[in-house]
Amino acid sequence: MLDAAKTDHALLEVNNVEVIYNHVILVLKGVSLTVKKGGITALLGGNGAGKTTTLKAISNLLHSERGEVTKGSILYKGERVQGLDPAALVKRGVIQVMEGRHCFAHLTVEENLLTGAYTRKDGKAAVEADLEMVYDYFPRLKERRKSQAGYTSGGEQQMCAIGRALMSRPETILLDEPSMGLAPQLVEQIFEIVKAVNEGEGVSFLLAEQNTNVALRFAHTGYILESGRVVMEGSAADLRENPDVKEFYLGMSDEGRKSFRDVRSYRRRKRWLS
Amino acid sequence: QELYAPNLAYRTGPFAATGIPLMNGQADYFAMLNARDGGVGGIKVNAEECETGYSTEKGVECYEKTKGRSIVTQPWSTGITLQVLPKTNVDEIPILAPGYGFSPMADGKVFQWAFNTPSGYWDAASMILQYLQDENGSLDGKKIAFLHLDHPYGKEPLPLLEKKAGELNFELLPIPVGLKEMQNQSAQWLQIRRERPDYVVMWGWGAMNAGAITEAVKTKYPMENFIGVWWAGHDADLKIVGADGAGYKSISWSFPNPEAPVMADIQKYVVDAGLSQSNPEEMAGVFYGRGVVISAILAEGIAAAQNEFGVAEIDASQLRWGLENINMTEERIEELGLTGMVPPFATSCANHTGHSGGWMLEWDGEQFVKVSDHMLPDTSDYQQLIADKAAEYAEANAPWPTNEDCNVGG
Amino acid sequence: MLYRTAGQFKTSYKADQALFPVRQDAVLLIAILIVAYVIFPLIASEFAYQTLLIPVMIYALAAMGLNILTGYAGQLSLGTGAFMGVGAYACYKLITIFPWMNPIVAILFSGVFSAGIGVAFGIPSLRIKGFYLAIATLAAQFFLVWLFEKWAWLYNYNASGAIQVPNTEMFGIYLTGPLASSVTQYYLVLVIVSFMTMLCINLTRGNLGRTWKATRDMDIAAELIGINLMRSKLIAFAISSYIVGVAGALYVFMWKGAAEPNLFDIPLSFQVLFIAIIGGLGSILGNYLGAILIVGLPVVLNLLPAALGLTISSALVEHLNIMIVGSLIIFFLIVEPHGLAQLWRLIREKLIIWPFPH
Amino acid sequence: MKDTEGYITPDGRQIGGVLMEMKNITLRFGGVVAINDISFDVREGEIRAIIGPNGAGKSSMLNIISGFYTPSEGEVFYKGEKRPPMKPFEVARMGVARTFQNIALFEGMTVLDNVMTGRLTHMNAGVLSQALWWGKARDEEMENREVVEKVIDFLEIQNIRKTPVGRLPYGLKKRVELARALAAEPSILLLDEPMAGMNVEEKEDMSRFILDVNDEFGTTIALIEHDMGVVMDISDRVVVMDYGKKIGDGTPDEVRNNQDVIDAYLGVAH
Amino acid sequence: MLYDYFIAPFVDMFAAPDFLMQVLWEGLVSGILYALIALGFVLIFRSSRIFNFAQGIMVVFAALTLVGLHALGVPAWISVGLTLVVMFGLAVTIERVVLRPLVGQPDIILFMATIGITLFLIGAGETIFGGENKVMITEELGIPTGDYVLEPFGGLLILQHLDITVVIVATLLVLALLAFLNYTQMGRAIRALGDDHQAALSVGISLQTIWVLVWFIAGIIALVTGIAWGARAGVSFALEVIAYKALPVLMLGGLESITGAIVGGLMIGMLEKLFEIYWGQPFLGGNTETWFAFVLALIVLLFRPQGLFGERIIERV
Ligand SMILES: Nc1ncnc2c1ncn2[C@@H]1O[C@H](COP(=O)(O)OP(=O)(O)OP(=O)(O)O)[C@@H](O)[C@H]1O
Ligand SMILES: Nc1ncnc2c1ncn2[C@@H]1O[C@H](COP(=O)(O)OP(=O)(O)OP(=O)(O)O)[C@@H](O)[C@H]1O
Ligand SMILES: [Mg+2]
Ligand SMILES: [Mg+2]
Repeated sequence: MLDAAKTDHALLEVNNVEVIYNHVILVLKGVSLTVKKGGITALLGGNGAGKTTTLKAISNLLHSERGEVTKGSILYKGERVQGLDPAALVKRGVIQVMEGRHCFAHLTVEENLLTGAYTRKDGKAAVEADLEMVYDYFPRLKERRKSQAGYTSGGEQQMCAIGRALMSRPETILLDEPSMGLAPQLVEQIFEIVKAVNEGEGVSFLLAEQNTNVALRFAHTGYILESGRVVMEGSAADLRENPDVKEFYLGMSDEGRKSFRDVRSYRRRKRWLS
Repeated sequence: QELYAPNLAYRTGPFAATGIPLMNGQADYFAMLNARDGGVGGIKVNAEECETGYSTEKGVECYEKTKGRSIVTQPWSTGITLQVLPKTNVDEIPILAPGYGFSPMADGKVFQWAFNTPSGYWDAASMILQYLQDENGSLDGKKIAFLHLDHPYGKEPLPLLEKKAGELNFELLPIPVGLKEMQNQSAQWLQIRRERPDYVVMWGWGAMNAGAITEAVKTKYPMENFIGVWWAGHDADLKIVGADGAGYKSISWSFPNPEAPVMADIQKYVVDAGLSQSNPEEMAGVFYGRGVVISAILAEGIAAAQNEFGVAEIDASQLRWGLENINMTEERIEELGLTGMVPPFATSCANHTGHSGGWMLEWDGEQFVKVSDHMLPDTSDYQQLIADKAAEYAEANAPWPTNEDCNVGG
Repeated sequence: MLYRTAGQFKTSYKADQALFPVRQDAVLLIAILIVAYVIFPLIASEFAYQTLLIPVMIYALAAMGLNILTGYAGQLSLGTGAFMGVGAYACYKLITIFPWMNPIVAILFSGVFSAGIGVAFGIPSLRIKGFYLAIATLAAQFFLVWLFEKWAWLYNYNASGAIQVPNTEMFGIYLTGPLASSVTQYYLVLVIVSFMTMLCINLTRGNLGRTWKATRDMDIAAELIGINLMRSKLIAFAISSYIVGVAGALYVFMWKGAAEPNLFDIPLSFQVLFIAIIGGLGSILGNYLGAILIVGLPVVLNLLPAALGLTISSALVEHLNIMIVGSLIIFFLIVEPHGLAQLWRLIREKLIIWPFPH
Repeated sequence: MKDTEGYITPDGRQIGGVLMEMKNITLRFGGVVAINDISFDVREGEIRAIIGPNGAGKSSMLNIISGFYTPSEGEVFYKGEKRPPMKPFEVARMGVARTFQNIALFEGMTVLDNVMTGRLTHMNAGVLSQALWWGKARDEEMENREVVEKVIDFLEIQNIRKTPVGRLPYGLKKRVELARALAAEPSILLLDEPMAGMNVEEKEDMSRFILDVNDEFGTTIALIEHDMGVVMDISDRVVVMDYGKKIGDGTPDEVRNNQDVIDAYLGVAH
Repeated sequence: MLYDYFIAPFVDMFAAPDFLMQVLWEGLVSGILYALIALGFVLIFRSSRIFNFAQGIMVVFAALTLVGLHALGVPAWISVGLTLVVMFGLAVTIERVVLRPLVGQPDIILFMATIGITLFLIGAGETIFGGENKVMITEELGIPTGDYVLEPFGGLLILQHLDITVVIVATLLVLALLAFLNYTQMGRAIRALGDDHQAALSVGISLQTIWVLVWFIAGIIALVTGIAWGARAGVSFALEVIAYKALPVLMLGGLESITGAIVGGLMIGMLEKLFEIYWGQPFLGGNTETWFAFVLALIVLLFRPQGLFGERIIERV
């Protein structure tokens, strides 16, 4: 477990971004954050806080959902990347794993993985090698390589989506809720993979997670988002120790973890001072 | 001050190919009159076009839009004609549908406001049968395929053909071509090949004609046994097959005569003035010439009315009188400079068609030439049919006003 | 401010489910009804009746029928034209076979025939979905138009092969046929269309409406929560075809006066589909907005050159028209893929929060 | 084979007899055996969890219960009777309601309408009455609206009542889905990963709802969930599946300590 | 009675085998021509789930451009080249103006947009080229125009050189497309795009490039189709209606399948001809070709809802 980012060099900067859906629904109300090179940055927050929207704003995928960035700027390596074609962003090394899997249902698992290598120009052999690497990470995928992705289980699809992103040899991965729907063992395993890729290959991560517990264990820095605003930021270690975070995101009060059966008669009351 | 004689033209849509030369001929004739004589009887004719694209819906819209001021409506499609026919009774505007429309319109007593001068489809069918009879002596035992557009227009001559088939003892084989199959008639021509008819008579329009002619060439059907109605005699359709089409015939009540004085005037007052949308090749064709003739008939009706009523600015009902009293004698045709372009005919209150008769034209590989003298239809064959169908129509649309003042035959 | 909803509290579910829970909407509707029932008949010209008012109503009704099927129940249909044809031919046969029959009754009854045929062609929808289903409706489209052409009994063996609306009267006033006046026909259409609109609004906001929308949005889930898909789809086909059939009968009897088979061919289906989509799928209001746009646009475009004093040949005007209509369709789809109705909803939302932007 | 004796949970609730029994269920897709000869039962009033690694066949099992898949072999007993082959909607009408792993809400409708669809099985006014908004249809609409409003209150989604569900964030959608299922007043409620994509606070809320439903309405619940904290805390009995086979069945404590389960799924003991 | 309907037609077939062969050959050729139009549809559908109604008008547009350029005095083959440039321009424009702003919209909206494109192209085409029927420059392009007259079973069988050429060209085109889709990276990307465009975007597949490419290929196919049809019946806007024929072909074969387009085209071409000749004309008043294909497709779909070769519709919860 790392406690500090490897470098202080800012790779991705999001400055005061505002996003509006459908011309009327204001979702992000000025979000700023920084992803450091070689670091794992966690983006935490409850349902509807705007995590997914933030990631999509960065990767320019808002367009087809009738959302648009109306204010602020997004810089990657010091360059403005707003308005770029998502494909252009992938060429620059930023790839997103979307929430809710989004596998190509009619392609086989293997074909899905291969599409990840679409922008790569380094030859078949390298791609084959990476394919093996992904299969090493996710042996279950190897078993199901010939099945159409649409017929695999939820968890298998999640693995497939992450594997597909890895296939593009990115510099930065935007991971949206990687742990959703995965068995606990696998959650652990996926974060181990994130860590391995981060340390071994120097890939930076921005990950949106609900599973705060794991996320803060693996991340270097974290941001907490509440209804479209960043309400807290800091190193993962600091956040972990913060009493509010402990209470609301880790589900721990002073006496340790509460049983889900006991919370029935007890409701946490939010009291962010933002 | 002008006479508003709008034309519900179709220069667009699937039938544009045939519409354009006709419309050009029509427009150019009036442009010529306006330039040369200052119109008809000293008053300019405004022959504005309203585009229908051959669609009935648009046609009706055009009718509604123009009917306020117009002295005539030229619907230019059987569909539109049928649609506006009852309305003209109420609005009292004459329909001029030269060579098309509903054949019983000949009965001026019932169809007071409709004119299919100078010839109707039953005239065409009658002349074609006569021609074939003359060629063979008798049609007894012959087989005639009737290739037609599967549309009210295509079915128009069927009642007469069926009647004649019984009388002359030939076998009639109707072969419909769907509107969507116009360009793809191999099934129909396979049927023709199987049935081996002695003649193929065609009631085609638009892209159907070109399709049929190419298909006939492909299946090696003898062209000289292939005869079309006047709407299936467009030069451009035959040019696709060129010399292979030689022998193909088309009955027609009009003929292009580049030497006719009227053509020289058009050249001088319209083409040279840059007012024409046409081109020399098109102007030499059958359809352009027919357009000219149609406008000339309308102008004749206007002139007749002006003479009768002694006013230049006639109204719609006066024009109706004019159209009922056209007398296109040989002399008048010469006078108008239409030499050889239209046969003589006369209309009357009871006879809204005129039954001008026409010529059999034949494609010689490069152009249409006349291969017959002036033929006349045997109207006695279908006088009764006309009366019956007209009465039937009036009954179905009761109350339908009729013009009891007309004397049949008068 | 104009559209302030604040302060309009509902104290019962009944009030909350009233037709127009927001007061301004009700006021607007009443204004529109007054215009339609009183003002238009006072000022409209014959041309306005024939090219705008009557067709807008009839097309809106046809689009509403289609919208029930496609917009609410999610079953794409490209056969509207043919179903309108069934309504028109049924009405023609009813009136010619039973000349004593009241034309209004005949018109309303003719929808039953198209409903029956609609259900028959709807049966494949139980297995076939999406664009593939379009084939079933296209089969209906082409087969029925062919039948109108071939089955001479349908047009009473007319030489012309077309049907001609006879003159019929009620209380001494001509309702159909060339002798009927436009005002009469306008009122008839208006009353029938308003009534049907009310039925449609009720159906779509009630239980059946929810069933349809569920079927449309996710049919598997719908079935898993207890919706009988077969019933839901077939009812949608029946009701939709009924409305479309009535629209078809009105189309011929109250407007066209005569019809040949290819009048009901695929361009008519597309026209109605355009109206439904540009207006907004899954919206009742949209049908009217779409009809006004799609019917009105060419009329306006046609009048435009003359109004501007330009002399453009009519063919060119027509070409430009087609191009402009095509471009505008694309334009509207881009501006608001959910149609004019959605655009109106957005404007309304903006008005509600006005003067604040969000 | 109806057994009526139940048992009493540690927190003192009386669990009734067998409500639903799966007997030797096998499910194949072409060559893939998704479920291999599994039997288990669900008792009246209990909260039954199904857990297992990804691809174990949990969702497929739920799909069999709700009639979406027909088992290749084996039978389903409901209320002691063998269930004949049925269409999913017929199963739903027998009182089985469910939520979905990949949210399956009706995106084009508002929250209220979505929840109202849950009441469909309870409404039967005729088309005419609906078209005229008169008589039975209108009364029915009001009555059911009241039931739905209760559910909405219960799940605390009043403020989004009129929002189209397409605009809601993931977590809230899950809650709306639960509302839709509850509105049907089912006798058995199937939940497929109801807490995926939620943070602790929201999971707590969700747990509360599930427990309350179970308590207040006595609804039997079968749920699939990957969060072991939740599963172990709220469920009465747990079935563990692994690649189509059943490897454990018992109370949370028994399962937690079952070596097979630890190896296949839990990794470390919780 | 029953004999007439069910036995006599077959007796007819065997009585005149040469005629039967001619019927089948004509069916085969029109089938191939339908399939050519369907191919354009399939390609676009595969890459974007857009049901491209404009394919029919693109055929007309391409043919008119070719003939129009030649009429201006441009040599035949250079006209072909220039026409391809025009089709490329069209593809770029459509992508820019129509598709890009409509990314991610429901299928039916995109379908409507292609009808919008159709209208626009009809208007533009008629303004530029006029509505007259034009003669395809068949000879100038060096396409053979004669025929072979064979005499099988002592009968007569006429095979047009033109038709034979069309069959060969279409076959080559199909093989090339199949190879492109199944064996290239781009082909996989096209299929991925059809499944989930958001995900495709997220892995760096450029919608813009692929769409332009695909629409351009559809344009090339349109040109080939236009030449083939134009050589048979002249070039005019009436050609547009044959696009409707491609719809049942697509449905029957499966919307995503190249093979399906071909098999569907041939099946429909031959069966509709057989039906029309042996049943339609004798018993049903003829002209059954207007609906036969649709009804056939419908029947097949009842058994295979995704068409013969279409992708299985994945239904999961
Ligand atoms: N297409 C859309 N149209 C309108 N509103 C939207 C749209 N997508 C998202 N929103 C709104 O934006 C807000 C933020 O959503 P977002 O998906 O970014 O949240 P999130 O933090 O990722 O939540 P979750 O943890 O549930 O995934 C939500 O309130 C949602 O209702
Ligand atoms: N319709 C189907 N066709 C083919 N294979 C299927 C189908 N449905 C499920 N499967 C396969 O059956 C297996 C079990 O799937 P299921 O969805 O039940 O898993 P699960 O236990 O719910 O997993 P997860 O926790 O990841 O959701 C998987 O391997 C899946 O690929
Ligand atoms: Mg999210
Ligand atoms: Mg699952």
